[in-house]
Amino acid sequence: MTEQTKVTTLEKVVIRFSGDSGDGMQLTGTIFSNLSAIVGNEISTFPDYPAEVRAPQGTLSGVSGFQVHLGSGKILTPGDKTDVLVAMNPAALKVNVKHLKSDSIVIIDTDSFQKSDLEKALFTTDDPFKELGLNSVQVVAAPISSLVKSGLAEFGLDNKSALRCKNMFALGLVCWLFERPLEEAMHLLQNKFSQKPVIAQANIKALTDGYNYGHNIHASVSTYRIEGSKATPGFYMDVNGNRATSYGLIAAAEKSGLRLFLGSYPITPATDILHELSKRKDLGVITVQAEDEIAGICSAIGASFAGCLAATSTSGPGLALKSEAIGLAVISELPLVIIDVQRSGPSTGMPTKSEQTDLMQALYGRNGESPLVVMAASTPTDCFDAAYWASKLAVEHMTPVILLTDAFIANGSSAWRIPDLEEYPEIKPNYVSGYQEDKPWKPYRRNKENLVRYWAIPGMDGFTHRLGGLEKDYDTSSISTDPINHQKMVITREAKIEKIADYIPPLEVVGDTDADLLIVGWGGTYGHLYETMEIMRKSGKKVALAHFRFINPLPKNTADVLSRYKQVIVAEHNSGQFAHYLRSKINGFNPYQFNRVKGQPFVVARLVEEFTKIMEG
Amino acid sequence: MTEQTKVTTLEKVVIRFSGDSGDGMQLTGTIFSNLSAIVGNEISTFPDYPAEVRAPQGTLSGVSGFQVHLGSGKILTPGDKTDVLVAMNPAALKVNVKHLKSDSIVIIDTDSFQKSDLEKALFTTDDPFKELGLNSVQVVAAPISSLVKSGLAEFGLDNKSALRCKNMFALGLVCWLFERPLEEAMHLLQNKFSQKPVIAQANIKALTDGYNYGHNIHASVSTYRIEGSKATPGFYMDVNGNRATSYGLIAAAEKSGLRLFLGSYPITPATDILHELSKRKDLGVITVQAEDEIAGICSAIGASFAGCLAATSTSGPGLALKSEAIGLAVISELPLVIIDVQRSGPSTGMPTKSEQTDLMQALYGRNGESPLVVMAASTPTDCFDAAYWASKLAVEHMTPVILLTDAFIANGSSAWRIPDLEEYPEIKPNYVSGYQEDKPWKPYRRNKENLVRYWAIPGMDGFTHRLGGLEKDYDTSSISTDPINHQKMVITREAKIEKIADYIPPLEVVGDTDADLLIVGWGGTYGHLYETMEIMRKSGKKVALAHFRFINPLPKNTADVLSRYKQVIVAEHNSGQFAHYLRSKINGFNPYQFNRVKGQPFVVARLVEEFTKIMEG
Amino acid sequence: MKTEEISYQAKDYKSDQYVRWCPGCGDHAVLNCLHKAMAAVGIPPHRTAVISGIGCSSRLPYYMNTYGFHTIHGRGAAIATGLKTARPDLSVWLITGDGDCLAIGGNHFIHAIRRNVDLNIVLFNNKIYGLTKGQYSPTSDRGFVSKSSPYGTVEDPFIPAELALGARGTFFARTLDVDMKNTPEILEASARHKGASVTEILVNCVIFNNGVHKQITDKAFRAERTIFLRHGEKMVYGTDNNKGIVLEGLKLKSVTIGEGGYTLDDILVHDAHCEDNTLHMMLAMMGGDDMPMALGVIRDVSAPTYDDSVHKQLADVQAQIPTRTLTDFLMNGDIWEIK
Amino acid sequence: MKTEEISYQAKDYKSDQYVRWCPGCGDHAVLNCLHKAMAAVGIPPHRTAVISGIGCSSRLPYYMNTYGFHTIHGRGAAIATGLKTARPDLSVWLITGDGDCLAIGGNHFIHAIRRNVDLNIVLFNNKIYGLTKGQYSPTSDRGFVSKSSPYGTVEDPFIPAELALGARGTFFARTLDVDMKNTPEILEASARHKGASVTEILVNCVIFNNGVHKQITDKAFRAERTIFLRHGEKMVYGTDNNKGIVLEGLKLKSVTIGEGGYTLDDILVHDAHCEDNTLHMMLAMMGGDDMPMALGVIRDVSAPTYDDSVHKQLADVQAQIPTRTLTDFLMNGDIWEIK
Ligand SMILES: Cc1ncc(C[n+]2csc(CCOP(=O)(O)OP(=O)(O)O)c2C)c(N)n1
Ligand SMILES: Cc1ncc(C[n+]2csc(CCOP(=O)(O)OP(=O)(O)O)c2C)c(N)n1
Ligand code: SF4
Ligand code: SF4
Ligand SMILES: [Mg+2]
Ligand SMILES: [Mg+2]
Repeated sequence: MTEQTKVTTLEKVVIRFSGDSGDGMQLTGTIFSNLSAIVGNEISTFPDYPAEVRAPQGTLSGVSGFQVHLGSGKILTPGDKTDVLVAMNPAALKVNVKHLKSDSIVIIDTDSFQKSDLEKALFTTDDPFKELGLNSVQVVAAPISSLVKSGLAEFGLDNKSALRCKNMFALGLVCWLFERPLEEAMHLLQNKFSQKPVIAQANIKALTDGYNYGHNIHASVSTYRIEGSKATPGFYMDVNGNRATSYGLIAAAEKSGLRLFLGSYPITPATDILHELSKRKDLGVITVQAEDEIAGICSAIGASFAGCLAATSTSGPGLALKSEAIGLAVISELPLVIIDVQRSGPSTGMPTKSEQTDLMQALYGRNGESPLVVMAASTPTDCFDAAYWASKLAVEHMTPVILLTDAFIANGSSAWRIPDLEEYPEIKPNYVSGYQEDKPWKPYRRNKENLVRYWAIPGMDGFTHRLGGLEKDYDTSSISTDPINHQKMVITREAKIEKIADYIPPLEVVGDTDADLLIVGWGGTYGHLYETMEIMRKSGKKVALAHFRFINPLPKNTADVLSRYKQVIVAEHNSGQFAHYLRSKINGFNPYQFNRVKGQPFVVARLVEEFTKIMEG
Repeated sequence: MTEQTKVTTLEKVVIRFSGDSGDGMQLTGTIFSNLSAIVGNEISTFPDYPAEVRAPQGTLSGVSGFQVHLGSGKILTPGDKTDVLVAMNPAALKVNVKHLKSDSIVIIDTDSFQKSDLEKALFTTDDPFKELGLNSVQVVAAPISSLVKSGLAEFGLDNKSALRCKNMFALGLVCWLFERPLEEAMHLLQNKFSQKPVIAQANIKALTDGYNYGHNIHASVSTYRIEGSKATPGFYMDVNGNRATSYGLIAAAEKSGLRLFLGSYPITPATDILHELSKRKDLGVITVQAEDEIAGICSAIGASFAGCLAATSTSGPGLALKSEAIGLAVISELPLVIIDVQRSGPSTGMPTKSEQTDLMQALYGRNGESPLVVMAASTPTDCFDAAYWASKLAVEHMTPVILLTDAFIANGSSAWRIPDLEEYPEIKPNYVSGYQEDKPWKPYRRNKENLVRYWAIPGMDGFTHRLGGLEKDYDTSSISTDPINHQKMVITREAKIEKIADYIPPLEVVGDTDADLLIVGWGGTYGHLYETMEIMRKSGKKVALAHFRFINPLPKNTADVLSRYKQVIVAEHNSGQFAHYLRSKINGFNPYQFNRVKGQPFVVARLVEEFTKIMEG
Repeated sequence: MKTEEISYQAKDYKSDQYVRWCPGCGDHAVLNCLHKAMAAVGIPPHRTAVISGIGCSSRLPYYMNTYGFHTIHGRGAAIATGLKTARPDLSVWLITGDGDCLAIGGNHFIHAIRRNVDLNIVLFNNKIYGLTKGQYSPTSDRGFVSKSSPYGTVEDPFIPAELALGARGTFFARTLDVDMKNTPEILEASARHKGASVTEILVNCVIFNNGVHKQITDKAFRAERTIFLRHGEKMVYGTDNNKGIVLEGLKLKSVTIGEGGYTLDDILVHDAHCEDNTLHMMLAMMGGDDMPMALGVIRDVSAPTYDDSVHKQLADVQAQIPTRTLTDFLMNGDIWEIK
Repeated sequence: MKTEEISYQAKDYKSDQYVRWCPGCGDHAVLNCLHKAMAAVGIPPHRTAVISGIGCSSRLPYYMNTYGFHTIHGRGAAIATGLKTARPDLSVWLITGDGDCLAIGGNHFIHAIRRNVDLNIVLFNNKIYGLTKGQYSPTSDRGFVSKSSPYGTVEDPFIPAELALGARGTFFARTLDVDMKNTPEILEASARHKGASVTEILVNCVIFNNGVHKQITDKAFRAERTIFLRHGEKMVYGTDNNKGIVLEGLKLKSVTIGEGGYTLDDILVHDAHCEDNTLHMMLAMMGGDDMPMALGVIRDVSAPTYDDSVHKQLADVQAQIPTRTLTDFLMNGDIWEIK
């Protein structure tokens, strides 16, 4: 009876924890992914919670989920479909049908699958599995609520508090299923509830009970073993994109010797950057929660003028509001990092869902000819490097930089190797102290090489000057309405940004060098596109991937690279904005477009199918 | 002595009135152009005033000019260079050197060309003409100030008031030069100063004195005769683009049976639309001068929801501020006309100068996929038709429409034949009363043909409903976060706009049907491009012009038309935004680009030269 | 507008949409009170428009069976201004939260008040950004710890009444989510006021700021810590109704009637209609340890409304100038004929 | 900041740019007063930053030999907030017009005041949009005819003092462009005030609103129609200095000393430092036919500034937590090692 039926060794597996908003699924998932990372798996996670703060209990709209993809190889996405689903109630089961593999394991709390529960989830029969057509899934049905209640009797908790530990019982079951040692989980729980030792103990008890329950029952399911991967040695942590972005900014501030200043206004899904940086007063970070997005960016522009590494974080509607002020940063040539965590639009749209629909806005959403740098981060952990690079370009080239991330990578997480900052490139602000041109200094006189003006900061004696939104004379830096000067300044501002192409890495292509198909992507779709490529290659196709971090300016070898392949597919979470941009930049470039605007990550299997169809004509 | 030396008959002539900001040059120019239009000439005018309200007197930055182009044939631009310059002071002379034809007539007030005047204009010698290298111009030097003072002695005006009539003396001189009858001018002055009869009389006296002075002196210049044109019979008035835009909106309101509502915030060069419509309370127009641009558009959105023909007017920086709210109008599918009178950017830029640099912003300056209609007006009088069309599309297709004009056509004027509104197409709001689809009405249920939703207006019983910025279900119109629904709504909103191509006229090409070169333009450059084409054709080249009014959606035959020509030049006042857009829309389209970003109108002679060079390889 | 024959009930203003606020959220109660108030005012649902910005509270229009518009964050006041100015015949409500109204929407709020647009503004003040899951708002107290102020805020809050009166407000009322008895009556008064009326409702955000108003709202303290003001009535309060407000110099003071020589005669009588707002401001600012917080209609004075004035001006001009069509107008201008 | 050895003169704050305001514009005088005030305060030009929005008045930074930033319309307060919060060591001035500050910039203005950011805000109130050539502004009187209100406006103006105090202002002063004697001293006081100080200057726009303030500024009436308030001094005014302000109930009244039984003893003494703003508000609102308009420093109370508090909090946290580098911080988190 205590023997397990079988053990299967897997390369990767997808687990989804799903329940009511109040069921603590986010915590459960986070602990499980941490446990897995600690034993050396690669992980990628994605939380999927309802738009409402608390949707009505037990209903479909109240379901909150957390998906973990783990494996011994490269794990780049949270996975299309789940091998294991924990469904704490019928609503969770129903909502996740579309995420289930046909033979997956479904763990349910039978105590929460009673008539009233089924009704709340709009089931009309009393067999939810049959009703949903789930014939081949393997169900592990445990009376979790009652087991937890009885198991915790000794703690003297009230009913509600006891039931709050249900999620840990479920976690215990899953830990058994994947042979995860409980010690680390206990440790994490002890830390989490360090202020409340009884609660900590109760949670640990439920966890252990769950584990033992799995161990003891005649479960006809196999357990799984996923070997640790051969990850680079080092210290690791679990990080989501918003936190990685915050850390990237802090790192850049440290390396440049500047104080980090964030001016921001809360907006989903960007707010966590403000939250994270507000906490980092120990590291000297100043955050201003402004009265609106305009004040958010404007306070940052003021801080940039003051000599800080200035940033502002927002999402699409907020970026729209910042448009006018971005133009001011462009013409006054001040460094500024603008982070847009893209979400589903237009207008308020679907605020908790992810999309890549702000690219055009980032490139062109301003009056006049006002060029700036546009970048995009590709994975949760890549947000660190992208934010670092964005800061570096802003400060060294005296320009605003828009960094695009999205809800998917901002909330998704992976294990992240804590970087050695020594290995990161230097960041050297273009201070006026380095001015060495022939003519005496004026605020808009430039470095001949890269056309960057010099940064004089209030307090520096001998460099008082006036900036402003009016056009300035190329030479004297005074206000000018001279037509020829204006043309020259327009061209110079553009050329300054174009020159940045000399300072960024070339576009890299991964996959088959003699590929028949080049997949082109940018931003948060990297993991899905990479996996797609790998699967297609395994099936014998010759495929490569070119994924863009730098969008304006484009890497210098872009046209070269893109023209090397017979077939090119540009795949995006929008109606074709990057494809459109590339077509306008590269004469004769005419790729296939793969566009989805659903507010959801790509599904790798669909991509493989569609791309294969295209390849096969 | 009273004989004139010679009379030359001309087809067209360019006259520029130029003086200090306080010299009344705008009034002088306007009266002269009206006089010319009344005798049947075609006219095109352009005011060119300083950015400062009152720049220091006599200085270069204080020069205010008004250029009039008149002729018996088609006059489409205010002209490149002047045949006649009135320079009321040395600064005016200096500033306008670049606008002078080598043999032009220059009328100066010698009393204002004294040493101190020359110094203020930064002349270093006492011969300004020599200093400027003006060797072949014909100078008519009159002591205008003293003649005016003595001529007005009888009126008992103070010195300052008397000297205010200088401009009328100059006008009199020009009227003599062009054989303009004075009666109409007198009439206009009497109207203008109807509250101040003494001033009216003094002005008329100065005017007559100037005329007689010209008549009496031994001026070695010829006078000119410009025959009236064969304009379509009808009633005419002088109108600038901003006024024509205002009238176009009023006309559309009348034809649609809607009340016109303008929500706006003052900004150069768009403010005159607010001014004009504020005056039209007799016609029932409501204007709200809002607290900012956001409130301007939002009040208009409120008025649109209320059932008005709602509009908002602004310039580039204001359009940037409106970005977020435009997205709301897109997703709630409410009719709205957004007028952007483009000016020179980025940021505050050169606020009184003209450019076409907001095209990309108009097309893409919003978060999410948020398509709308983008149009552009081509001449001052065309603003009427363009505003009418914009209103028609907005109301009939339930969509925001951005109408781009620019400082050049907004302030420039032409003679305009008062239209017969009977001849304009009907405007039929898509009221819910016309709902005839199968399913019961819901706010987002659509007309199957053109995908337009139906307009239910507060107060209508039986149609209460809720709109909003959140994504809605295609069918039920309730809030939805369903991925497939979102994709469907994104596609539907796009398709609705694309369908408008069925309702607009095809792209017209003028010029040679077998042209070797197609010039492509949009918006306010029409006159210059047309003249360029005509001059090139006269020189034996085969040239045609395709000028766009509808930019999104493009006319259905666009790709067809553009692919018919060997050489295509897209000419714009920006760094190539329309060319970029066309390239992204039309596979393989790869035109020449002619781009100038100087804040100034094109110079036809330059265009001819450059385009010819391109044609000749 | 002509009076309606039909009379309406609360349920007529209720939509069929599921109400998605958290169980226990104070907004539920306000929604019910609003349905009642609208029924009491009696303007039919189809002549009523409910506008909102973005926030938990701003979801309210979906729950109304009126015309409704859930717009964008902070801009409700501007949209409502356009709507009401275009259509003074409609009854226009503006639903807004402390973030929506006083952070991003601050400018439109004060301008709507200054212009005295005839809007019924209902300000749901839970001193937190609910929808974005718990950041401090412009009404959060100094030192308030939230997700975006982990070490406490370092700024003082706006007092909505103070700001509204500073913007020349003609109507200000305050009430509590839990006071379902008085809230409908107050909302009704706000609707009957011609001009911009601001009703601040202290609401509880059970998730992110639970109990923020409990010093006031708890049954145990409410009688002692609040005073309900009614025009024309003495300012008395307290469990035993034996406390009252007196004016001494330029200060208000709470006294016990019958103690320290104070009699009922010394107690101030509330005059909500007094043009001068000095006393209203003082009353609205009461609170803290020594003074009760004022509830009810604190100020309600009449002044020309913007929407009315706009239409009066239209009528005046039209009475002067007979032109009604564009063609007529143009033909009366500076024109000439070419034959 | 350490005190400077060098002392500065007005000319040290003057730039070499040609001043482009219209001849006769009131802004010229204010510019000169500002140069003087800065010299009196003595913070060197390179430690001074002058921020502005857009408008005629907002051109001012170009005329200063300090660090300067002519930004975008209405956003000066937000930009200055960022600047000062980042760098409390700088002396930061905000130059703004009635349109810039109270129309488009209204929200940033009230929030800067609420937060009490240590900015010296100089509000040039000419009751018109000058730069855009003559539209009414939020301070234009009801009925004002302008290019955008050809039949007169139908809205009441903001009173800047009322709005600033409604937003919890700690400093408010008022002066006249023509009062070149007192203006430097008032601007100096505004600079010495720690926190957001608002100085409203009534300026003349000679082109589009000529004489708008002449009922106050004309030498002939000034003594009778204005009262200059100085902390600690009696509120007396008048050509013969024989008029004064008394408080009767909740109303201020102008009396003639020696008439109607009023003696100098009855006249109020100005207390600009009184925490409670009731009397300040009443004083700031004086004007019209019966009462003189108050000039000078009306309110000047101390309260924690935002910029200071932000940096104090940084220091406090750093005193608690020793981590100073990102790596240290990360290594102290939830990490694990892979070998
Ligand atoms: C332009 C924009 N900025 C920010 C947001 C994010 N946002 C939504 S609601 C909200 C604050 C809501 O607070 P409040 O108005 O007090 O409403 P509550 O949820 O507390 O009822 C914010 C910041 C947004 N939707 N749009
Ligand atoms: C975003 C934006 N909107 C509008 C304008 C146009 N504009 C410039 S200054 C101004 C008003 C200026 O008024 P005020 O602040 O009172 O300054 P004044 O010129 O009277 O000194 C306006 C509306 C602008 N420059 N930018
Ligand atoms: S989060 Fe707070 S304000 Fe929002 S619905 Fe829940 S309880 Fe109400
Ligand atoms: S327009 Fe008015 S405010 Fe502007 S500079 Fe001239 S006088 Fe001064
Ligand atoms: Mg709130
Ligand atoms: Mg002004």
